[in-house]
Amino acid sequence: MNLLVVTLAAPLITAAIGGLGGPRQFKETVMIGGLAITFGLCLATAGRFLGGGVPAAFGDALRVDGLSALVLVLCGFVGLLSGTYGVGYLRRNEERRLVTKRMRREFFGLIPAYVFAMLLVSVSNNLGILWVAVELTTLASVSLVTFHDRDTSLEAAWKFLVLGSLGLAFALLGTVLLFAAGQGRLGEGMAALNWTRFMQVAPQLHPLTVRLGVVFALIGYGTKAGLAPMHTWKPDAYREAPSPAVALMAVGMLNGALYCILRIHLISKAAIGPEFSGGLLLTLGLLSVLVAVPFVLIQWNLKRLLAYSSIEHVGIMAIGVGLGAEAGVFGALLHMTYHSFAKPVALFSAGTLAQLHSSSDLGRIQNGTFTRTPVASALLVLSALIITGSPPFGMFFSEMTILRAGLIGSHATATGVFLAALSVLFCGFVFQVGRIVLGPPRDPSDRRQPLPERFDFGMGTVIAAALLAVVSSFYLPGPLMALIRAATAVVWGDV
Amino acid sequence: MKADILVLCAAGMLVSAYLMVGQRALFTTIRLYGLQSLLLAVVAATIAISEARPELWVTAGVTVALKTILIPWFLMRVIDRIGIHREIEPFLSVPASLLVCVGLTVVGYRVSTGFPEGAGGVSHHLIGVALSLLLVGLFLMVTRKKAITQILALLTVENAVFLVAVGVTSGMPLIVELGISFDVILAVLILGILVRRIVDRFESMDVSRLSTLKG
Amino acid sequence: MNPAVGLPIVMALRLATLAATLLAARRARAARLIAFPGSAAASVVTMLTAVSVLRSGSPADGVWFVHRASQLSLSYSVDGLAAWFLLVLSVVAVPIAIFSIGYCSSPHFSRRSAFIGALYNVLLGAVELVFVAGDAIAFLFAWELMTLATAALVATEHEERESRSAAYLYLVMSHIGTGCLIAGFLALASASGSLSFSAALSGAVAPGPTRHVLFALFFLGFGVKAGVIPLHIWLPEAHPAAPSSISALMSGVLLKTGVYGLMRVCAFGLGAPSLSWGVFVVALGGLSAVLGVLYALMQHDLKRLLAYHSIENIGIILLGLGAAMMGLAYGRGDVAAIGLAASLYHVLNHAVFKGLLFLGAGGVVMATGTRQIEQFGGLLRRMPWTGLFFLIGALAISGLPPLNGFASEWLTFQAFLFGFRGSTDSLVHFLFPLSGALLALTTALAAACFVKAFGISFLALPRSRAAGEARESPAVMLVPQAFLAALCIALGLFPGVVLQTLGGVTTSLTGGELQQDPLWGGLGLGMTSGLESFDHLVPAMLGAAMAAGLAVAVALTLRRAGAAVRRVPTWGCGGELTAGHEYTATAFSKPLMMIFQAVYRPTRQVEALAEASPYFPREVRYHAEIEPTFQRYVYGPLVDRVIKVAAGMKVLQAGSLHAYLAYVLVLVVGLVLLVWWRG
Amino acid sequence: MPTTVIHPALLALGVLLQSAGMLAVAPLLKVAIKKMKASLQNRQGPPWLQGYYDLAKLLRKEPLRSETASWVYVAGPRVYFAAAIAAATLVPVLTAAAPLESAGGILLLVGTLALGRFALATAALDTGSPFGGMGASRDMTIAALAEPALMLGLFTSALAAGSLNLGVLVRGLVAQGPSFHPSDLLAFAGLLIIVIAETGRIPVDNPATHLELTMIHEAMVLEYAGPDLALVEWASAVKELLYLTLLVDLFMPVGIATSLAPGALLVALAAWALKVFALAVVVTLVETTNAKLRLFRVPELVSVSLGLAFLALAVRFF
Repeated sequence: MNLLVVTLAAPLITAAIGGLGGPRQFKETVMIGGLAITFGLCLATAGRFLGGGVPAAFGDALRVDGLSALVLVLCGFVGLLSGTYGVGYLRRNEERRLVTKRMRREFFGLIPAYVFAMLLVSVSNNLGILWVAVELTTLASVSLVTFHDRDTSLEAAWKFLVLGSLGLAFALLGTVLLFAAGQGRLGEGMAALNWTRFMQVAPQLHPLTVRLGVVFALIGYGTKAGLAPMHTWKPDAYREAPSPAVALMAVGMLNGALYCILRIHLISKAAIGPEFSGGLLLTLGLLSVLVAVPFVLIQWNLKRLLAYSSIEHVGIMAIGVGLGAEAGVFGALLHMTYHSFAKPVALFSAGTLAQLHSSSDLGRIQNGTFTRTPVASALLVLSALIITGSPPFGMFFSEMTILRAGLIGSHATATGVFLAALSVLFCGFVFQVGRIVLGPPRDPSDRRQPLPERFDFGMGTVIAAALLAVVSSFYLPGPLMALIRAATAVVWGDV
Repeated sequence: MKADILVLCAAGMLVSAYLMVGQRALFTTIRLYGLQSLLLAVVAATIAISEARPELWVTAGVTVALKTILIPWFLMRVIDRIGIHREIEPFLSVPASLLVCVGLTVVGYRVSTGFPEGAGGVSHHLIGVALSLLLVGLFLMVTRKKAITQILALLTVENAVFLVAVGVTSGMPLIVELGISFDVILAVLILGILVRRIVDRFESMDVSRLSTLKG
Repeated sequence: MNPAVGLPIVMALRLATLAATLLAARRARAARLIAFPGSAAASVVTMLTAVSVLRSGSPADGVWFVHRASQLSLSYSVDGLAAWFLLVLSVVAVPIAIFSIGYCSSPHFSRRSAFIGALYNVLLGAVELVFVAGDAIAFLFAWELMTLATAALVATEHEERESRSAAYLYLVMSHIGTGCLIAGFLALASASGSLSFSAALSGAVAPGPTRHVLFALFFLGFGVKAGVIPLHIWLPEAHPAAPSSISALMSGVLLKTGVYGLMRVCAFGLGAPSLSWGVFVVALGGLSAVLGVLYALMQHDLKRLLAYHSIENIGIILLGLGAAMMGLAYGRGDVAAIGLAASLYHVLNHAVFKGLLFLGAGGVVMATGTRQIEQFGGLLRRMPWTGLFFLIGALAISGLPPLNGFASEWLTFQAFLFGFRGSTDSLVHFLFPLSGALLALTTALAAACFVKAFGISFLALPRSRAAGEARESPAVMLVPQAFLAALCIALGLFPGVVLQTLGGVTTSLTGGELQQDPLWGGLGLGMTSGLESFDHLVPAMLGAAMAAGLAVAVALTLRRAGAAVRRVPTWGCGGELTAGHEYTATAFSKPLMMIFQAVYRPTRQVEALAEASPYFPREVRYHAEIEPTFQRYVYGPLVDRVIKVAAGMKVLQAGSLHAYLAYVLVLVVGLVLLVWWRG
Repeated sequence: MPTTVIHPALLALGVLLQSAGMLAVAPLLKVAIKKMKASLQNRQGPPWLQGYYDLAKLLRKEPLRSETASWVYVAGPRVYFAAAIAAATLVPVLTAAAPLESAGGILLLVGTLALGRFALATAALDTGSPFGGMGASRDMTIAALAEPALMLGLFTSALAAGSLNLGVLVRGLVAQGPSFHPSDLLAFAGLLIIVIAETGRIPVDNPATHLELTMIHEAMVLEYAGPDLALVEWASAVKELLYLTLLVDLFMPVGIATSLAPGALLVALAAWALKVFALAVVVTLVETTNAKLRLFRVPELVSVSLGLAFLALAVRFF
């Protein structure tokens, strides 16, 4: 059987078994086992790609090149991480008897399904299948957003689905317009929509149709990535969904949407040169970083704070690509890798803290968590430092590379605004995290005491992930570096 | 001859969108959507005949089955279950909305002039209509407060996209076409379920009431 | 010990100590005994490295660590200037480390010893990296790490509100500064093509407005860290909040990283400094000096008083540096050499005597449990050694001969004198004497402030029970203070030795030859600006004359041996003299507050509590407040506006789905029109 | 060109001679001023040797020490005395060279006097009595205001001669010969005000009173008795003589000896005595014609002096 097909089949089977039923113990082992196998298969696929082969399936509809190999590995990694943490997360809720049968079925079914959709996005060469895969992720995450079935989660789900579907309609229109720009030169049948075919035919595409198609495609996939001004659904969805699902959305969906944006950007670059789509990406990226600033300064919820952080990070990646220098592209992809390592740690520690203090609202988590729940608070501070790009950790280097690319590419003002926003975001972040972590311990008479901290399975995963994030800042394994360089070659050089 | 039918159907779709903007009763809005989907099917059929593309017949069939019959039936059942038949006062008065729609149509059309003449000199008209339909659909989404109307506006936008897909490129690859239709239907089903849960929880379909998550 | 060998050893030692401290985190005593001696050992190695580079005069560079992922390499290059600052760091870091062993054993900090010990090592490592950084990325890496470590240390007692807000204010201001630095360095790197300092800071930057923008960016970035007015407001909050041994390190060394940056980049990195830069630095230096000491006079919290004095001394350092920059602008390398020598000398002196004063203050705060001078009194009897060392520190900071403060201020005056003589420009003829007068005023006010600080805290009757029962600090805290006090005296008496070591540094940076006429083998130094005569400073001569005078005085007042001096109660105008009759710190600085009202704009409340008739009040309460001008008129409105804008922007996410859809509609229409317009 | 290094032994002898001389003459100056004030008030004033009698009496008295005081109280007067003597050896008196001229020049002179003042003020605080605190606070305030004007005044002449070394300065003025520059008058007036402030004369401080409202220097030494008081009195006398000599050197260098020949020394002594006496007359006239200023009027006086000094600088160099 084709390796690629097996990689995609694994999460699907896990979802099917998980979703059906059976005792909790069995479901947990199936989920973690399935996702572990999936991650292993992703590594194997990437290994084969690095070994020179080009894994493909269904007549090149699914094809793995440098960029997709990198996104595949990162999504597989996040899938495994979210799965294992999810088990711990659910166990903790089970103890407090908050989990209904529906929740359990949805949880064990939808998370592997979501992983499947993400992997499908990262390997699809055919723009049609790409669109269908992104649609699947949206539908899979709707019920994850309504997991806790509160009033606000319904509202968040509605906004998520309406904005998501609208975005996808634009993405579809973009794909169709790109197809129309080929005016029949793309050939017949399924293969006509293959990205590789578009790249061969790119110079003959009709420029105006391509320009319009790129606009709609970037708005569409930008909505899924959370680029401003289409980002409004993200803070609401992140607050309502359970932390493991949020990690999947924050990293998997972000990487997947960025993958689509890069594919479209490459077609546009080949057809009408990088200025148009590069400029659009740069503008939307800057807008995203700037939009995140006021909401980080004044924020009432920990998970929404992390939502604005991922809006900021997708903005940074878009700026990196939009700056139109090789260092910028390399910085963006490196930033994506570090973000995939660091963001889950932040979300998991925030989730654990919220669970222990039974609320993720900054007002309700009385300050002084450091004294009552030291490990979770320490992890939150550590992850806050990582994702704000403080020096000893990797993101500092990737942001430096992007900034340097900005100045070489004579985008001085854009880089200046970007730098100012980064500084203010750091200050806002540190203030919000400092506000709840530091301070005198809550007086024992207050009845809302946080749960005692136990070193359970969930906490173990978070600590392991944190260790991994810290180590990755200094030492990235050889093959991963090769993947990043291959992806840069795809995005920057001609394929 | 073929060009006239295509332009006529496309214009018909745009007119149905305009009527939607002016309409207050939900049932009539759903019926207008059904009409719009029917015209889309006719466009698909005419191109199938003129371009001798047998797979377009499948597209036309699917459009009729799903979008003209299944979705309106499903939405009407949802409204019956809920029992709310009238649309409440939209943000913008009807004359003002229509003026904005005209403006959006002008924008859509201006952009389409640059497009290449497709088979039989039709495509730049079709793109112009499709873009206008898309912008009107989006405008409808912005101004209307009822959840069902927002779904219909979203479906109008989908119809505009399918109009481009069928009219300009004489058909996308069939499998992709089917996959996309299937996803759209799935989205509508989930939206419908969500509407019923929202109505159970909030006793009203007024989406503008859903604004507690701020900042 | 050349840097190629020395620096890796230092970093290895620091990492090993850090690891060991974290391992022993549970047992506070063990953690203390690992962390601080370990860091002291590492500082000794740094000192040896620095001395070897200073003596050999040959810079050494190499690569630390290549960040494989992003191919950004962190390299180091140790030249004269870096070696001098490394020397300053290690000379102060060793005594502070030993002092901390005692200081952290106090019940207040003992459970946090591991935290303070570990971060102390990280901080020192980061500062060492800053001084030896060879390229922009290594510099920014170490700079940011230093900021984070300092902020964490300031927030050690995070139960108190003010240490949290102090740490946060420090973090925000330093970070905005770092933002400017990143912009500046990257702009430099793109102008000169490479990130390494040797290329970027070789002055190859294109002339014209970009240079001035770069200078402004770098000055803002480094000025925040150096605590120059008006970027100083974090300093009087952060220093008192940190544990005293850390405040000593912050005042002694961390402010110097800002000065190092100003020297390395603003003064000698952007090509020949233009005249306006020099004038700007002198002006800000003078302003910081005078305002620093004026605000210090009004402080009654011992550590805040010392913090404001740090601002004053940074001002003096900048005066010397500004004179050097103006010298360079006129092409007078020798005047620049003297100015730079004066400011580098004062960098060392300030580190030593400020470190001594803060350690003394730490001992006093630990003994009495409060920082308010009004509560102290009579501590000299309870804590004789701390009192003596604090007095020596006070004499040094007030710039009184024969101690080290006087030597560097003498050199700064010489720089102004030679600068004045050397040029015919009317601006110099106006600015240099004015700066001289400002420096004189600052020194005199510093003397007044330290008479108050020492006199009110250590002399006469204790004003509170805590001061009455204070116990002398343990030996482990007194020995470092003794070492620093001895260093103050030695640096004061042997300026010639210091100037010889500085000769190499100043020549390499300013190109001007430091004509020296060392007198009596380093006991004295001679400076000239190339004119006829040498001006000499031989504090040892004055020391001898004073000793002779003292001998005469003691001889005159010698009684028959054995006759004990009669102890009589002090004259209390007939009544029995109590602590209440004593002059308070507020009263002592009242005349100066009245005279400098324009600067302080004081507000005062006087409450007379009287029962029978208003003319016979039982009790009068007096409370005076000076106006925090910078907070109220510069930073307050700025922060409020930022919050107001942020609150205003919040309406963007006001929950209405329709608004969100409208954003998308506007974007689509906009982009479609853009496509049509560009089509 | 590096100056010839004087042999340390010769240096020590010079220091001994000059300090002994200044110590001897100082009480005479104090009495001279008292006698002149008395004659202006149609009184006879104390006998010429009264200064020495007072010192002798005080030295024989029994020393007292306050219970609250520590060793700082004892060290204060002694350091004050030593500082005064050390400063005295920095200023050229009879010859155009001072024994310790190359020790640091004008800055060291100002620094040494400041050291003396610091010691006395700290010691005053040690007694714990409000008078000590008040005296110390006022004295340090006035000193803080006076120092910039003093520095600027001295700077003017130093900038003209190109060196802060008093010996070099005086030798330059002598070599230049008697010349008059308008800036000298301005600088002299400015410095005279500062000298009056530093030595605690009438417009700024009232040396002859114990009324707490008006005394500054006296308040600091209120607690001292016996030998300690003698040291303080003697030191302030030396300081006053030192200031007047400084004024003489900077502005009226005529008659100062340029060689060690006995004849030249005698002429120098006579010239120096005459000039100092003339200045004493000026000080006395100022003292008798003015009333004591309120403490918060003193800054205005000092700013006048600062203005004069700056004007002198401007006239000469701009």
